[in-house]
Amino acid sequence: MIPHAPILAIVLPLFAAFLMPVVGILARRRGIKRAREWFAIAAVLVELVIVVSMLPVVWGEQILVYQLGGWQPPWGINLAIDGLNLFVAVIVAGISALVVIYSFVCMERDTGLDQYYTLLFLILAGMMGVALTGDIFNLYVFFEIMCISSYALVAFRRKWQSIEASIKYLIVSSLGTSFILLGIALLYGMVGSLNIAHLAQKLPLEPTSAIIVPLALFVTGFGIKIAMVPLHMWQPDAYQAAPSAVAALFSGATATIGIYAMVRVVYTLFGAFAIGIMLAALGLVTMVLGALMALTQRDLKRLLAYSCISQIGYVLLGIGLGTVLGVQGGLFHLFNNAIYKTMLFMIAGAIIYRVGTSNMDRLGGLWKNMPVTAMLFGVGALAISGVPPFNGFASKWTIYVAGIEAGQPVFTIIALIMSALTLAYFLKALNSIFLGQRPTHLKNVKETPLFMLFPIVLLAALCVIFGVLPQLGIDIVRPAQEALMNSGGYISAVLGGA
Amino acid sequence: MAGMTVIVRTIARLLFPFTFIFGAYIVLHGHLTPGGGFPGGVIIAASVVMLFLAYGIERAQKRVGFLHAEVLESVGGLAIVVLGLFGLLLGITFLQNVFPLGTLGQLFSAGNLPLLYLGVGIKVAAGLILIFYAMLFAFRGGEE
Amino acid sequence: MDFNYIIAMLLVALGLYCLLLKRNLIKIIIGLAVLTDGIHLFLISLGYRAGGIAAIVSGEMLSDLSGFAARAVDPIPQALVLTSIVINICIVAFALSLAIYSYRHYGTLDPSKLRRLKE
Amino acid sequence: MVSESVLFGPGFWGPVVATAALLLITAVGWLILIGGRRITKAKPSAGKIQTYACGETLKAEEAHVDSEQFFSTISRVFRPFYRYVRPGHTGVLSTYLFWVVVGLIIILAAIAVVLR
Repeated sequence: MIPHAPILAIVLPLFAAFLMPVVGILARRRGIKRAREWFAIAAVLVELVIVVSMLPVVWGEQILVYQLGGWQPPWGINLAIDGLNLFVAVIVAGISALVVIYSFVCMERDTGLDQYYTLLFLILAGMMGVALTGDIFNLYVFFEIMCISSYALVAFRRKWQSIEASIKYLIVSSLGTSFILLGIALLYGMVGSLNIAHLAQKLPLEPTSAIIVPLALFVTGFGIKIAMVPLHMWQPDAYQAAPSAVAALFSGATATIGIYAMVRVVYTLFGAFAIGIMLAALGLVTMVLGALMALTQRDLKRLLAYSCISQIGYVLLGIGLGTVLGVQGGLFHLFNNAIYKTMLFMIAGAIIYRVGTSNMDRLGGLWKNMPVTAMLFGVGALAISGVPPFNGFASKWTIYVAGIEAGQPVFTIIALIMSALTLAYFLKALNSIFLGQRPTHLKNVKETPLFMLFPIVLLAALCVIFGVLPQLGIDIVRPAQEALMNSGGYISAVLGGA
Repeated sequence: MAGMTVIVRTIARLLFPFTFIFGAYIVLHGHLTPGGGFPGGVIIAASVVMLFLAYGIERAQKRVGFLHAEVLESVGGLAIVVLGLFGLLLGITFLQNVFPLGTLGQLFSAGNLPLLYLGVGIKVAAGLILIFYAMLFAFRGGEE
Repeated sequence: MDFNYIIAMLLVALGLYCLLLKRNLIKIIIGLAVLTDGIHLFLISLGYRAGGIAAIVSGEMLSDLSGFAARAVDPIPQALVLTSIVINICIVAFALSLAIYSYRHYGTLDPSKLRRLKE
Repeated sequence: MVSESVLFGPGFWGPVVATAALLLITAVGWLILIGGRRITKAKPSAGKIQTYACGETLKAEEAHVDSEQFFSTISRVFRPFYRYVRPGHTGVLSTYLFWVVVGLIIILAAIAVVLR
């Protein structure tokens, strides 16, 4: 492990964010082209190396506790990293690295890229902070950093779509974060501590009626971020209007962070494994609504956004079941969802880059022009619908089996039907975009640029690898699942191991 | 914006040094009295914005341009992060104090805390000026 | 009497009312600010102690630290509120600039007119 | 990694075996396709490639399925959903906020019921 890796993982993106305008100005003075892009790629790769370097330690059944300023918990702020934190951090760092590489070409026609990369690194710093911190107020602050940067990124192009989506997203999400703040205030008034482990220790083991209100406030606040029904309505607008690279980052990384924060607070902090059944039911509703709404969309990015809602429903269902298999399946599905949803948004971005629209009524027959992209889209569509031999099958199957084992066969049946609907709307998208007759104005569309294709191919390869070798994915997920189910270990590691 | 009348300009010009120094005082005494980087930075930004309003944006832009504010904001942020990394390199943890502590109640005391507040003050002042500029551009920026 | 808790909850309720029922973006943003301020008041009230002193150690306090700890108000909520105020300033500033932009694009501040993305 | 079969509940699923089988079947299908083309030569003409529209000539732009009505049969199965839930997605900000508050109340009630 790199020494001081936990704090470096948060500080490095911040450093890069503040350095970015300076780099941009210097590059313009000296006339160096694309300096900030290369700088961004270098920074994000270093970040990935830092995060990955923590893997061997944490997988060796250890919990890293890093005390800021040398103060011991519960007085000082600390970073506590167990399997779940690191699992999420690795997803976030990996997806961000691919998105930065993708932005190299995807965003080249935009102006004001200094601000774009600054915001991208701020959002990365916020996500890393949420993923690694062990302090509930710190979590809130980093969550807000992430949210504010994401509002700005949605509005980045300043067209009417972006402004409308961004202001809706801002107001809804700010209401959610103020709920979280209120929840933190209630908890502080009740217990008088802000450390997650300390709070978990001091809260009653059997949940009492006093904690219902803060628990509901937290679930609602984080539920807005992951677009749980009925708090999902901002999401299609935001994903449709955001630049494709940003939408890829949101669907892959930010949604993962939302799930992590919710699970951490509900399971570790409150120890409320009992409300898992509520999360599963909400996940079921989320899944059904997302799939049915996606079925009738005209815009590819809006369809993908609803599909994102639907997939988050699967994750909630798996995690909410609360059994070992269910949590494994849910987290594995979270991992897979980050892979193929990012990939599909990147393909949508490639189509917009070459054609200029993502309205499916104006597209058609593009496989003659972009055969590789069409094939990759097919891989993504099959993976997300849970068709073997791709990774979606393994995680969805785990969730189905977990549903039956937990004594909820109805959940499994509905999830199966929704999986079929997923395939249906992706076939529609495939048919409308790549098959059929090609309108004459699309005759001269070229294949996606190679540099843009590289992250997509990498993600597609991951789809196949985790589909053919699902045991590998389960092995990756297992430390996270064990960490999530073993909140006592977390508490004693943070409070006792100092 | 063309600027305001002579009365406003004169008073703004007379008031500016006092406001600015008051803000700087709050920033520098952040470790001794209530206040600190954020309120001080807001006061400094307010003094500059007052000049903007009195003299009109064109003249103000020559003094504190958009670019200046942007660079200053980055420098403030970098100062905070670099101070933290300093603690990481020389001390034990992030933001660990590495400077002499001094005596309690003196201006030059409390290790790296005043420097930290200075960084925060610069960042906040520049950031608020940037926000002011951004809103101004939103108002006047014509058709894209 | 704990008037400050009642007033904090009233402010939250007022903010929610503004958010839900006002038909003007600027008023909605004001509602958001009022709601957050209600939460801030709530947080500050948690750390308040009647007749307490500010939690700043000055020269003469050093000799009597335990007495200081017994009399000072809880500083943590104040730190939290300061952080939250800074965050809230960012949100409100950003929301107002977005409102300016949306007025330029749509010619209205009515949120029910901002629905072109739907179609 | 060795082709380790995974036991998911009752039953057997060997991912590597299944993938190999899928690839094999794809290859066989492709061979049949190629063989079929060998035996009967395709004779494409403009009339055969055109989408049939009762004798009318369609331009390529017009021969596109409307993506909203693409699955009208499935939408008919879920008719109550499309009649009652879909119009709820109005795109109006106040509706979003209303649903956030309603969601909070629902979650509050659900947690209260579950924890009792």
